[in-house]
Amino acid sequence: MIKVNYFARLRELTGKAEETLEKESMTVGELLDWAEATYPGFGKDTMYVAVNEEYALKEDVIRSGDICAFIPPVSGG
Amino acid sequence: MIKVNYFARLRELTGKAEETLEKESMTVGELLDWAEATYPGFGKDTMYVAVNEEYALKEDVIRSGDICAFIPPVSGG
Amino acid sequence: MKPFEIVETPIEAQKYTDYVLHAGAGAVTVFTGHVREWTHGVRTLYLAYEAYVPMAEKKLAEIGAEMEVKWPGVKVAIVHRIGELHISDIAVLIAVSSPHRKAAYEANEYAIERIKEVVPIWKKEIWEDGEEWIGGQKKYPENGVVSK
Amino acid sequence: MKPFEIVETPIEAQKYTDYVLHAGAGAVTVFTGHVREWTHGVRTLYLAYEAYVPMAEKKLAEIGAEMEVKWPGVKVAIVHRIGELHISDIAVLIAVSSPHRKAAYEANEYAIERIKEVVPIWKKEIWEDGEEWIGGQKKYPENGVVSK
Repeated sequence: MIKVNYFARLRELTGKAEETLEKESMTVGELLDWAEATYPGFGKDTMYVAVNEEYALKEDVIRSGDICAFIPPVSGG
Repeated sequence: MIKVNYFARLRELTGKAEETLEKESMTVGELLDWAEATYPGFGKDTMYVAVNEEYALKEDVIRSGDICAFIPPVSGG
Repeated sequence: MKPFEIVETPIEAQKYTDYVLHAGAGAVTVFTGHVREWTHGVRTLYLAYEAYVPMAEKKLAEIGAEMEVKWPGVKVAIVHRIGELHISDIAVLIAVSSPHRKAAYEANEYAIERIKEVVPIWKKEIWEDGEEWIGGQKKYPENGVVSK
Repeated sequence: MKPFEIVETPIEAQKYTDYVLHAGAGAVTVFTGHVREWTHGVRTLYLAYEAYVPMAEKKLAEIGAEMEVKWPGVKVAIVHRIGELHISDIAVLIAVSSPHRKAAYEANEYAIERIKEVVPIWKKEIWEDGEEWIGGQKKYPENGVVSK
């Protein structure tokens, strides 16, 4: 099981703050593709993915138990 | 009469915070020469003179009623 | 207080300034970012900030560590507020102490630039006639958000 | 408080920060210069600052006016303390608000550089084994201390 968090625009778009995917393993790229297909207007090209609170690359592998988050362009400060 | 103020090292050197010169008029350069001759170790070459709270040049003329101050190199901040 | 934290209540500058001050500090710079009423001719009613809190606090601490490497001797505290913020409220505060002033200025400015690059915090602007999450324009680099 | 002043009592940052803050300010920088315990391996016991007060306040106000010309939209307060100051006491505080952060940093740093050039304030360092008025090394320019 892979846990996924949504923030800001994505939380409003998906209507949820988090959900759990019944997967043993997938790449960051696959997670982005899944989100893009599942939520129209997701906008994966501007999106980053954090795995266990660290920025990940598209080829990085997510495993069951990992906590993921989609990170839209940040605007703190 | 020209009033002269001393600060910091000069206040300690001259032993006074101010004094009055019985002069009708003199240049800033003449005031510096007078101080150098009067107080051994005055060090006029590193000194500025303010006339009525504004930095003055050596050729500027000081007149009776003006308030002067010797300004050693500043070290605020 | 924690030296690197996300908070939901008003930010009080004094406690962060006190934290960075020590007998070897000759200079302290405090930057505060405030909610501004007008941006590009549009009037802001208020802002809503959201964060991925544990990761944001971790990234703030990493920025602090980067600063200590680049400017040896600096001591740093960074706090960002989330939730609903109104005009003039402090959104972010960066306090830096240093033996000498140059590093205190440079390190402080470095911190705000890095915050805007890597810390997972999002701002929504709410105007009289609409609202929008800010930050959508920027394209993320393909090679990752690398530590500097 | 006055926005440009010499004081003999401890400097409280908050009132100067409050003074420069307004609805159009998106960034505030506050610089504080503190008495440091060690300088070039010599331990400072305390400092004694002296000023030509009316001229110093006038020069601080002139620096503020220079800043408003160079960085339109900034609002400035500068205060310097005189008398006997001990380790970690604030000697000088510069508060700058600005619509945007770049100007707040730049204008603030400009202010401290100018203070060290033109404001008639003098510092005496008192150590365990002696004391000295600081600033004697610098040669004054022949053509006057010109406004920038």
